[in-house]
Amino acid sequence: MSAFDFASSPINQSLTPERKIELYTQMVRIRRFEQASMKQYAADKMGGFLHLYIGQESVAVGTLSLCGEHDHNITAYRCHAHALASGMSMDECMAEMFGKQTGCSKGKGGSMHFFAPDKNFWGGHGIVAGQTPLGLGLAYGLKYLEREGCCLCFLGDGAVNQGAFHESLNIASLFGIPVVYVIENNGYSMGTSQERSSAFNGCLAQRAEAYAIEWDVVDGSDIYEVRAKANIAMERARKEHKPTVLEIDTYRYYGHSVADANHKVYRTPEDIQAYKDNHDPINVFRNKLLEEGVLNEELINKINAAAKEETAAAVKFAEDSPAPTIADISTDVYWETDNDTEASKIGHHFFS
Amino acid sequence: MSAFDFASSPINQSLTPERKIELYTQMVRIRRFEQASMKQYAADKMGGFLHLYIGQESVAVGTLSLCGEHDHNITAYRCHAHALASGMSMDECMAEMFGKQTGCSKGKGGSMHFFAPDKNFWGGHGIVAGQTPLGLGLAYGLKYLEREGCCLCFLGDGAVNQGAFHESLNIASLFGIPVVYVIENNGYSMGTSQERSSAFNGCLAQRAEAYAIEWDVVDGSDIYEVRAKANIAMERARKEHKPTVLEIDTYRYYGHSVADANHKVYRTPEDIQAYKDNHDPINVFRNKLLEEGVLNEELINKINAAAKEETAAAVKFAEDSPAPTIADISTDVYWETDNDTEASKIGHHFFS
Amino acid sequence: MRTLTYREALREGLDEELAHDDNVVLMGEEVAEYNGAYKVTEGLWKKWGDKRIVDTPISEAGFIGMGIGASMLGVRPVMELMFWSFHSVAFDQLVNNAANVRYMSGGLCSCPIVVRGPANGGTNVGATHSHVPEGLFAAFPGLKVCSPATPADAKGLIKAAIRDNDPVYFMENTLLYGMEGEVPDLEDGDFVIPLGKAEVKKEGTDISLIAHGRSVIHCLEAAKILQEEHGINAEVLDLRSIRPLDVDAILASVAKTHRVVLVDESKPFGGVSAMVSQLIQEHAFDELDAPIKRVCAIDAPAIYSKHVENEQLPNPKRIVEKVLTIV
Amino acid sequence: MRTLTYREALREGLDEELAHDDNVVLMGEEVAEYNGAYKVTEGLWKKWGDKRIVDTPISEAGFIGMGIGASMLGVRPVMELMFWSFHSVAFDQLVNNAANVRYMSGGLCSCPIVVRGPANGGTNVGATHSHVPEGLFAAFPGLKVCSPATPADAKGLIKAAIRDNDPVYFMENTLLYGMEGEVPDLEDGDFVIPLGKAEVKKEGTDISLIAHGRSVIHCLEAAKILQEEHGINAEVLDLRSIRPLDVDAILASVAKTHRVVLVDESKPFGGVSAMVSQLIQEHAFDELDAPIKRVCAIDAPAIYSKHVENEQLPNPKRIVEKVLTIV
Ligand SMILES: Cc1ncc(C[n+]2csc(CCOP(=O)(O)OP(=O)(O)O)c2C)c(N)n1
Ligand SMILES: Cc1ncc(C[n+]2csc(CCOP(=O)(O)OP(=O)(O)O)c2C)c(N)n1
Ligand SMILES: [Mg+2]
Ligand SMILES: [Mg+2]
Repeated sequence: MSAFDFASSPINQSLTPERKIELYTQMVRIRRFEQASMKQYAADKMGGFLHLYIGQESVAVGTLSLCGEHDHNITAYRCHAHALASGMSMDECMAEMFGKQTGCSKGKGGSMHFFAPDKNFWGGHGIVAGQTPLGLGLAYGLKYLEREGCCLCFLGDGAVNQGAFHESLNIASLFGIPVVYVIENNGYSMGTSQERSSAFNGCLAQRAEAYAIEWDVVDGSDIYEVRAKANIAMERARKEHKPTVLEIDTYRYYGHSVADANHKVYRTPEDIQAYKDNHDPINVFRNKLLEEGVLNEELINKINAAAKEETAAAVKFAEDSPAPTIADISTDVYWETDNDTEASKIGHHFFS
Repeated sequence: MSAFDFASSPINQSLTPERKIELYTQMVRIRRFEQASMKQYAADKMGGFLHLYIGQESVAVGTLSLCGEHDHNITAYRCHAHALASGMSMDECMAEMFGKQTGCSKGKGGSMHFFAPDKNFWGGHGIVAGQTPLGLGLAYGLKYLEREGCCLCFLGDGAVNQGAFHESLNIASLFGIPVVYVIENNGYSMGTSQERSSAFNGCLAQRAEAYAIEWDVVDGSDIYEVRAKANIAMERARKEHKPTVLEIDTYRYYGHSVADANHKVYRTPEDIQAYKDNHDPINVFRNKLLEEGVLNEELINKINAAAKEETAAAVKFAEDSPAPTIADISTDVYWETDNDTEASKIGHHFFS
Repeated sequence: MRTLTYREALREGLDEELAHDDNVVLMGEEVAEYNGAYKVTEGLWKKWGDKRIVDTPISEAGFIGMGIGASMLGVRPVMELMFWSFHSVAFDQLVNNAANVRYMSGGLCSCPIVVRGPANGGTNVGATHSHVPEGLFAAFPGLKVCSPATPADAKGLIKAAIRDNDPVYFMENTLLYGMEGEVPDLEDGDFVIPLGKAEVKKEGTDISLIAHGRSVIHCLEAAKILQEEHGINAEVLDLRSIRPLDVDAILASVAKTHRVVLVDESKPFGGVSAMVSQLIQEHAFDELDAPIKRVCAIDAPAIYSKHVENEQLPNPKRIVEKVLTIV
Repeated sequence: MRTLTYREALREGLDEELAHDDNVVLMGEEVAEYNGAYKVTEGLWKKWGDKRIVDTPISEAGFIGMGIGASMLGVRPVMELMFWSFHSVAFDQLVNNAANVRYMSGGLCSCPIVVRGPANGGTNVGATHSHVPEGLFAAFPGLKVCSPATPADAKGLIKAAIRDNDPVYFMENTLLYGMEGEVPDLEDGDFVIPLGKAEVKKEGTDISLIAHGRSVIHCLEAAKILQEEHGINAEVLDLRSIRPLDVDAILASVAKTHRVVLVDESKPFGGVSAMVSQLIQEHAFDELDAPIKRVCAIDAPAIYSKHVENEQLPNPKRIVEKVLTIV
């Protein structure tokens, strides 16, 4: 628990009770969505990987709750929460995992590749840290196009050891780019603990320091703290065109992906339970809101029930949606051919 | 000039007058060799690039003077000094630049790719920072093979912004690898000043800190300081299997390569002259040795004359050596085919 | 002979080479304590310990480059890429340092490294995780590439790869790891299959199906259908090794059948099959009774949806259809 | 018509597109204050200033990825790789993010980026600096690749590349930068050459020499020798664009001459020429009177020595010799 009460920071003080309930509801929706996904995965409704975010909800919801119309975000393969918190519907997300035409990416991307550029959400990326230069570029674009806004770029604690991230940090600082890198430190990259994957002094965010970038460490179980510290970073980006690296400590309850059979080997079930009992971000926030009198049991049950209903509807939507056809394999490769432009008619774009 | 007199550090105290003269001689030889190269390049005796080290001699000579039989080194394309200081002959180096069969790499590598594994010198590498994981690997190999020694891995101030270097730093610290990274900071990467290429706080070496790696900054014009500080790092590597990042401030007098027509544009001729006048590593050391009574004018002239003679002989050797044949193009691709092994006789290794 | 899975056979090969040479070290993400993302290295860390089986951070350029450097000094690293698809972040180390260091040093350095891992589509993991880069790497002189289709080949070739003194890029297949097949008994001695030797996996007279990796399995299924339903006797030639390449075996098969379908999981622009096609038409021009045809992936990034991914890839049905266009 | 160098023509094309669209931004190492390592961008920084012409650190993965991200938002970055050879350190951004982001997002993102720079051997800079990756990148669906051989093509194609809404990898040649050629006058209007259109650079009847980039120049020289010394009337087809590829023009030339030599600076395993060979033999099997032959680089990493590097590469002599084997 943080010594300082971040509920009192202005950005949290400014929250109406309705908005607080909204944040709580978001986290619950995300969790229910993922619990349903897990079930559907087990029922063989999806292929590939399923990386669950359960336990980390306050990070995506807290940071993205601060985004205005000019703020953008991008993340790695553990992207369901960012998608939903960016305003995507459960239907299009679930259908994507089912590999259906109605999925947000028409069944072409899957669980790791949700996208909604119209909601300023740029994916969903499978190569560890591959999104970090893209986030830099989105923020560079905002500055270039003279729009006031910033880009939140999420990455894992294991991802900090990819070179592309460091190249991005240097450029972000040198060029004055309004990007906020959020390291979601859940302690593990697959089965490897932070200690076994990263050399560090105190924390990972400190890697920012030698690039003259501001950094901070955040207790991710408290959504108020997440919002308070992210707000400072985002304002710095928007107003001063300066990047920040935030390291948000959090935890995932399940395996690296649902296929990770080892996740109770490299961590003990007791560790996981202890985290759930004491630091679960949904419980922590619920208790605060109960204390604050914003929530009550009835409301909590209603929110829960609504989320479950929405999730069930999404599963049905996904189930009932049509699968892509063989012809669909060949679209969305080139903008020019998709748009049937003059250019697309010259020369062979495709081979066999 | 450093406040502290590094001549008095034990590693320098232990130098005999003969050894000091040797170090001085090395620097003079390297400079004469490169001056001759420049002339031969202008006379169209070589192809490609020619990156001169003139002005930086104390770095290679100072650090490599500390190497014992188990210490290895590797560098980038600005590699002539490291090659000569590792004990390679002027003949094989000059012939390499002439693209001749007698070159150290048989005319296959050129100016950027001198190699002498038998002298623990592993090149000569053209891709910026591409050698930094290799240096890590050589040092890893030393530890794996249980040899006491370390690897010096040189890179430029511009090279610190390649991701591979950061990946290497993390692994070096995490695995306890006896590698010493030496950033030869000559202030520029091609025409870009350090300020325009790197975001930093104080210095570049500080990037080591967040990886829990020791670092230091060195005045490169004083070979005593180079030796004193490099010795600490190398002992740390050898004895404790711990990496270090050293940033050695230095200067190059000529362009990035001889083809760099702009080098008096991005730096003023006055700047260059001021450096030559006050910080030239050969002059600085010569003056110290004169003061110490180790050198005298006669000896200086003799050393100079010998270096020039050796250089001239190398040019003649290179000139007189045979060029590779067309058949030579196809050797040194595979160890197995070069050694005509059983394996090399199975299947086609080459195509046309 | 025993029956092992492809995974077990690989593991046995690795284990034997760890025993055979103290300088062999296995490295990669999750290969040690986690037992490997796909369990190829299961049990090896427990058996061989921290020195020989090494977990790395997610820094492919860093650790593969480290392996290359160590190999120059005499260590024999066997590096796992969790997916071969992650070659993209280590490309410079893979195609410049490993491939060129011998050449640029005039033969003074050598680089006895193996990089291995799964390289395939078909597991619904999307475009970035489904690259099949055999042709990509075989294009670089200095590199060797192989791609076994059966448990026995997996074992025999991994052992040859580790003993080879040049960089060998060893491409496995997640969809084959569980496949069973006969593998020679240990009593029968050291089982090594040389690089550069193709194998006729099924004799035939009417058409040559030439492939490598999982496509060989598809070809065998297609050959069965062709025989049973169309009376066509197809020969199936498994390249096994892409570079060195057994050009003689390819030409011999063509000389026998005079018709060829190449099957290649690669995208159709380029790939191993374009090169094999070029070799056949150049060196067996007069033997060909019909144009060489190919079955490749449908030309788009790998689709995620499990409802259609198998249709994007070569499969027995597509192979049979293609054969029927030229016989 | 005026005479411009290839370098000047490129620069004029860049300059026009900077004027044509405020979202066009040029980026790369030394492109601004230094005026470009090969002076392609000379004067543009002075004219357009810091916002439009941007020097970057030596961080190809970082800045190319940045360009890709910015392009998704509507910026139109034209990124210089000082050498295309440095693609190796940015490979993931180039082949995963740029090539796949449209597909993986089901068409929601697009990536109108141009990456340009010299991609050639022949300048004695050794193996790591002499890659010719046209075929490498054309293999990835989602990418476009072109490679102009003349000043006019350089100007016309760079303008088309910048206006294209897909990622275009534009491969120039250091040895052509100084070459002069006619370029349409400014008064004659906007000069854009569409991607995907090959050009017959010399009509002929006896054999088709098919090439791109500097190899086209070699083919023209070879054609002259063939005519003068051997009475052979060769046609020279310049592909110009590799993907999209003008397959119709290739087949039309083959239908006319019935004999083909493909010239490709690439290493022989794969390359553009292996693909063109495959296309010809598949679609013009009955037109061929002789096997398709290729002239590629001699199969080894690029040698440094200026005494032999030109022999390693395709050159008019090697082309003539190859032609004589099949006519
Ligand atoms: C370049 C690359 N290497 C390896 C992988 C395989 N991989 C996917 S996720 C992962 C672990 C990442 O851990 P972390 O960054 O901490 O993120 P988390 O999964 O904890 O959210 C690995 C090794 C990959 N996708 N890309
Ligand atoms: C990956 C890569 N990008 C770009 C280049 C071109 N290049 C060669 S040297 C150089 C400047 C390097 O500067 P620095 O690291 O400071 O070393 P210095 O030349 O000063 O010794 C550049 C941009 C390259 N060789 N490799
Ligand atoms: Mg993690
Ligand atoms: Mg420098």
